[in-house]
Amino acid sequence: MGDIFKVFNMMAWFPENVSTFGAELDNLFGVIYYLSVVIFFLTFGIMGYFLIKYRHKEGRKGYNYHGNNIVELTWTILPTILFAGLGLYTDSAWAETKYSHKVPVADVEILVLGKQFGWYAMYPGADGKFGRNAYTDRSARHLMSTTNPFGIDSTDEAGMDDFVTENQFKIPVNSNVVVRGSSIDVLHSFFLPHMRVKQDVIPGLWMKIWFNAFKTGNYELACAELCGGGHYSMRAEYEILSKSGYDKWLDQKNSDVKQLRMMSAGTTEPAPIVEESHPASH
Amino acid sequence: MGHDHGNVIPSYMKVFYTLCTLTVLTVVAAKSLHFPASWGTPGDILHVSIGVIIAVIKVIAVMYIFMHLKFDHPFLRFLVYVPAFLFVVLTFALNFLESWDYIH
Amino acid sequence: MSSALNLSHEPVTKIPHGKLVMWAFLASELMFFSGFFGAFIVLRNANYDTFGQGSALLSWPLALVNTFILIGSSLTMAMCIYHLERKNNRFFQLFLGLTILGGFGFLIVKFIEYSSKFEHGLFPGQEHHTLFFSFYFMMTGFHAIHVIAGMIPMSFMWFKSFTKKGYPYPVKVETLGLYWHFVDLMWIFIFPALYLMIPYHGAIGGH
Amino acid sequence: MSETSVVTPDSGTMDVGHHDHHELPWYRKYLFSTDHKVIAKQFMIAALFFMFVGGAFALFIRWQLAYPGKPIPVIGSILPASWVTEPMSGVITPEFFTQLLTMHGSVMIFLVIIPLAAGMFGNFCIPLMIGTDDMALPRLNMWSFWLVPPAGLIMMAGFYTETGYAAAGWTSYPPLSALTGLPVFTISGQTLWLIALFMIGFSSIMGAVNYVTTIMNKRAKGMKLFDMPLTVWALFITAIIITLGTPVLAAALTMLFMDNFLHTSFFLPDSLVTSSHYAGGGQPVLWQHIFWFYSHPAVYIMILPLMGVVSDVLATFSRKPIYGYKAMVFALSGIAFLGFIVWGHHMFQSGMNPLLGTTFVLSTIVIAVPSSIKVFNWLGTLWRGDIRFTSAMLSGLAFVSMFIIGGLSGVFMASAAVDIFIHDTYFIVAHIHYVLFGGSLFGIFAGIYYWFPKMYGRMLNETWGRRHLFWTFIAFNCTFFPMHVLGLAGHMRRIYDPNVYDFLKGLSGLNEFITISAIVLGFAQLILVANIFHSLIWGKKAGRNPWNANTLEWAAPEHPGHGNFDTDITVYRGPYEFCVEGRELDYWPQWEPGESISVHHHTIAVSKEESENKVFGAH
Ligand code: HEA
Ligand code: HEA
Ligand code: CUA
Ligand SMILES: [Cu+2]
Repeated sequence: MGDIFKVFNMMAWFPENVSTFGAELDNLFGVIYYLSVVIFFLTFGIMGYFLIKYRHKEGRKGYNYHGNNIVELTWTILPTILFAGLGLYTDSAWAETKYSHKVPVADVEILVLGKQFGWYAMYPGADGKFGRNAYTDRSARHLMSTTNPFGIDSTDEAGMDDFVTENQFKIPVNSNVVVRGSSIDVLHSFFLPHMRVKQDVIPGLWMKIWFNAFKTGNYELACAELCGGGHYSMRAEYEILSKSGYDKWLDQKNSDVKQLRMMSAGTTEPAPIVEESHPASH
Repeated sequence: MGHDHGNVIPSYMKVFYTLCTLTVLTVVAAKSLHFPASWGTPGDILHVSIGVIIAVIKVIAVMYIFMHLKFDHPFLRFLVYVPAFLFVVLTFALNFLESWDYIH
Repeated sequence: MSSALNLSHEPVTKIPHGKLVMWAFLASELMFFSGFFGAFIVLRNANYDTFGQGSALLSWPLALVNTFILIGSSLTMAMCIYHLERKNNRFFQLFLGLTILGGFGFLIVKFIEYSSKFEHGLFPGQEHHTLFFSFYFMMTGFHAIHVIAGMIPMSFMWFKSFTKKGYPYPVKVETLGLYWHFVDLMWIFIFPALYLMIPYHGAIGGH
Repeated sequence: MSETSVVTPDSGTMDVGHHDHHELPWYRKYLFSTDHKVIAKQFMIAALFFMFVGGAFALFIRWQLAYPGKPIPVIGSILPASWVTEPMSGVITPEFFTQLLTMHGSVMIFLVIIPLAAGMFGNFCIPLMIGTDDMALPRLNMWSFWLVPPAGLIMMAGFYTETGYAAAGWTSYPPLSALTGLPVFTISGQTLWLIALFMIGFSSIMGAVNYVTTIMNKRAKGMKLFDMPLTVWALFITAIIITLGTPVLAAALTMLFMDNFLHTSFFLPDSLVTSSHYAGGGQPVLWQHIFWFYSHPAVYIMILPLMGVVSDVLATFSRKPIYGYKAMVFALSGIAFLGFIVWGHHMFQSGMNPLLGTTFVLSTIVIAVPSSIKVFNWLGTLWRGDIRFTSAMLSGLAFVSMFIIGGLSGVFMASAAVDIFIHDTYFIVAHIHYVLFGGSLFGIFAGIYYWFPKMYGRMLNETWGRRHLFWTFIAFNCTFFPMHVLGLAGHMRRIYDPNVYDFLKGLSGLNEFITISAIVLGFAQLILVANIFHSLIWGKKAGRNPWNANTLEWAAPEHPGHGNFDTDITVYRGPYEFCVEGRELDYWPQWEPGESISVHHHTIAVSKEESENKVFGAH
């Protein structure tokens, strides 16, 4: 029985929130939800009352009345104010999460690419700077290929330490993570349910996405835009680490990259994919 | 028919001459007015607006005289103004499309 | 039966049914081309240089000739309606004939234009196209289809006008005339949009 | 078409019109008829057929979501090999799943709801309700129907192509819909989808320009625009939306067709890594703008006619004038106008300029206002009525209540910030079905129950009607209400197997419940079908005006023939004069002579002299 009522307790169904602005978005949902509940009971109540009270009975006659302009005006203006207020009220959250000039200074910057069907993430490596690639330089776009999705120019020194992970990434807790997202084929949507983040990624453009997690743990990244038969399996994992854990992981990666570079010295290869997982392999 | 406005041939000819003149004018304007490349987008907008304004004048002439919009039922004007407005809305919004935020 | 009833009265707006349908249809056509123009404007601004290059490859003098042909045929169309309403069948035939001729002239010039583009390997789509030529062929192509679609009933009316009764339906000609003016009207936009309004500053790039 | 069966054997005497016409050959009478009523029935039958097809697709989808990896019962083993993972396994492939949901959406929207809402009601109601003999251009009208079945077949023919049906969703976002991976000039399911939609769009436009002209030009003597029933108003405004919106879709379809078939790149940017032979330069988001510029108005194309129908039904069965007739008309126009400037609310997360997002939030939220006006006026119509719970009325009430729920969920999404989480989740799917099934389809049921007597001269069985509505209403809510919850839990739409994700693991029970309800919902519709066929043959004969309604269609013979009316029609008053003071009957048809005055929003029947004195001033 309790389960049935749980269906109507909408707010209980949200996945856990780990994002700093997530609670605000959930609250906005709650505001509209409770407003809707009120309207629902109001309208349904009135309707039910009328239906019972004015149901056909011997001798009853309808009331010939064509309506009243003042009443009409009231129920035009009141909802207008209510709705417009609602729109403006929710707009600040929208601006905060999406307007590009509101994106905070990045503690961690990652490039993310969607592909059919998986995700790449690229980190700037030890120097904290990306080398020349399709993101930093538009003209490097022609370097993009299936083996070099980010279009990394392997002759650029700054890019030597950049590294790529596939279907997973890691971020530190309590830091502003700024993701630049794009795609190499069709539209995908970068959806972090627990982070209340969703943004379509479009081939040819680099979307600015940001979030800040306040809790460590393992979470999932999904694709929310139909992108072909494998759309459902376009899953990735991300781990939110403590600051020190993250630094440790980063150091580990950097030395891995160095090693890989040494081994393949001389050949001009794009950044190696140092870590991959196939959480959705089937 | 129904609405006979006497001899309309002179006004038809007037429209015809106007159209011819304006056509020549567009070509001359487009070919001679080269705003320096350094003007960038504003120069382009200026250039295009000249063409658009001339085209709109031509279209109004055709619609109102050749197509008798001037003399006909107001509903027909509704059928012209509304699409024209929607066209403006559509292109205006579309031009926000390539959001400068995301170009890189 | 309905002749005995008052159901089939004269149109309330006094506009004949066919003509009102045509106007509504033209409103619709206007939105159809709006879709193309909207897309064109956006993609032109995003690909300013390649559009400029493409436009520079077009032959604006030929298009200018076509503009005059269309304006002329619009005029003759208006004239032929005028004369049909006054039952001057001779003049009606003359001006309608001229209008049809204009349509043919337009298509011939278009044919010359297209074949020179094909010779240079400019097609819509496939490996070597540029977006500009996709637009060029799509917009002028749809326009040309409209021209052809207008010429078919026009020719029919023209031939009919040589029968004993002449062509007895001025309203139909007027309705077709609306359509024909609309075709002219679209060209008024297409001509500057494709041929003139994309100055090519060479490699410097306008933006 | 099975039209042959519908002419009731002994309605001949009532078919006044027939005798004065040449006897037409059967194919002119039933197949290529130019009679608007026959065309309306053709639309109905074709659309209800496609509703089965679309419903079947939906049940496939539901099975897969509730029991991923389990073979489909009964028909699983006979499915074509290209649909299933292994021959005879009965488990559908992910690729086929995307084709299913695409075809489900496309069929339901373009081959069911639009043909029913605009095609069927437009054709049936307009000439009858404005008191004229037929459409302005009957032949054009005929063609507007005859483009639809071939279009449906072309869409379905996708099955025979290499890639199967179109598979990019009913919204067909490029690049997915443009990159077929096939060489140029190869037909794929997507190509056929584009062609079919172009044809349907053209058919809509042909119908719409005809409606506009008919309503402007052919109203019965004495009928002013503000004497038209709301159904006609709604259809008029819908026709204008179609006229101005659909061609924009046609332009977009043309461009996508070229991308798909000729490999141009209107919607394909540079450096698509997996398909480098495209020249690029295009913009994927451009398609979304143009598509939604049509498709948002299109959702109102799908609901406005039904709002009109329900207004008429509510007024008739409450035996009351509609509350705020003019406000209703202005609300309809307001929705239509605003509908053209809110399309961006489908694109909040699409990468469109977020500033544009803010403006679209405001316009979208404003569009809820005219909808609210309509809802309140419907409630006002019930107030102090004399309410008869016929099947038509029950469907109408279901429409109002389900539209409220669907509309309220729209308000959530209208707020861009809230939409971040629920976009592309089942919350949207719930919204779609509350407005389209709970709204449009219940409105269509209302119209069918209401006008069936005029269409076929016989009454539908009320008991079975009630049973149908009861089961539909219950099963509908059990199917679609829990989808809100799925959405909140983050369940993405268009996914083949939710169990891939850990955060969706707990939802399989809900998914199962939804599927079972959906099956019940599907079977409940068979009651309607049975009722229709039963009533066609054994139904009670309907008189001319079985509901004691006011509008002009009820002046026509009980099964009107070609030409519709057997008497002169002159309109004396508005369509909703119920329970007028000073009259014996509780209704006062528009065509019945008589004088009245209006005092303080009431109508009072008076004698001629009194009305000429106009003591209180007429309205
Ligand atoms: C008949 C069809 C129909 C109708 C009428 C509507 C009506 C509305 N729709 Fe809906 N919509 C669809 C069909 C429809 N929609 C479809 C098919 C999609 C999905 C497309 C896809 O992606 O596949 C969609 C998607 C969709 C989205 C995109 C979501 C997303 O993808 O992220 C949005 C966002 O704003 C939206 C909003 C609205 C709003 C605000 C209304 C408003 O018009 C609703 C107004 C009604 C009310 C508000 C309720 C009644 C009012 C009251 C009871 C008054 C009292 C209230 C107060 C005083 C507050 N719709
Ligand atoms: C009017 C439109 C309409 C209708 C009626 C329905 C009806 C149903 N839809 Fe619909 N649905 C859409 C429009 C509609 N849908 C759209 C636009 C989408 C989005 C597509 C996309 O993502 O691209 C969608 C998507 C969609 C999804 C999401 C798919 C996904 O994203 O993965 C699901 C999943 O459960 C679903 C289920 C159902 C079910 C169970 C029904 C049931 O109600 C069906 C039950 C009905 C039947 C089984 C047949 C009933 C009919 C008859 C029996 C005929 C009666 C005959 C006579 C009266 C003669 N639909
Ligand atoms: Cu990528 Cu869905
Ligand atoms: Cu919408």
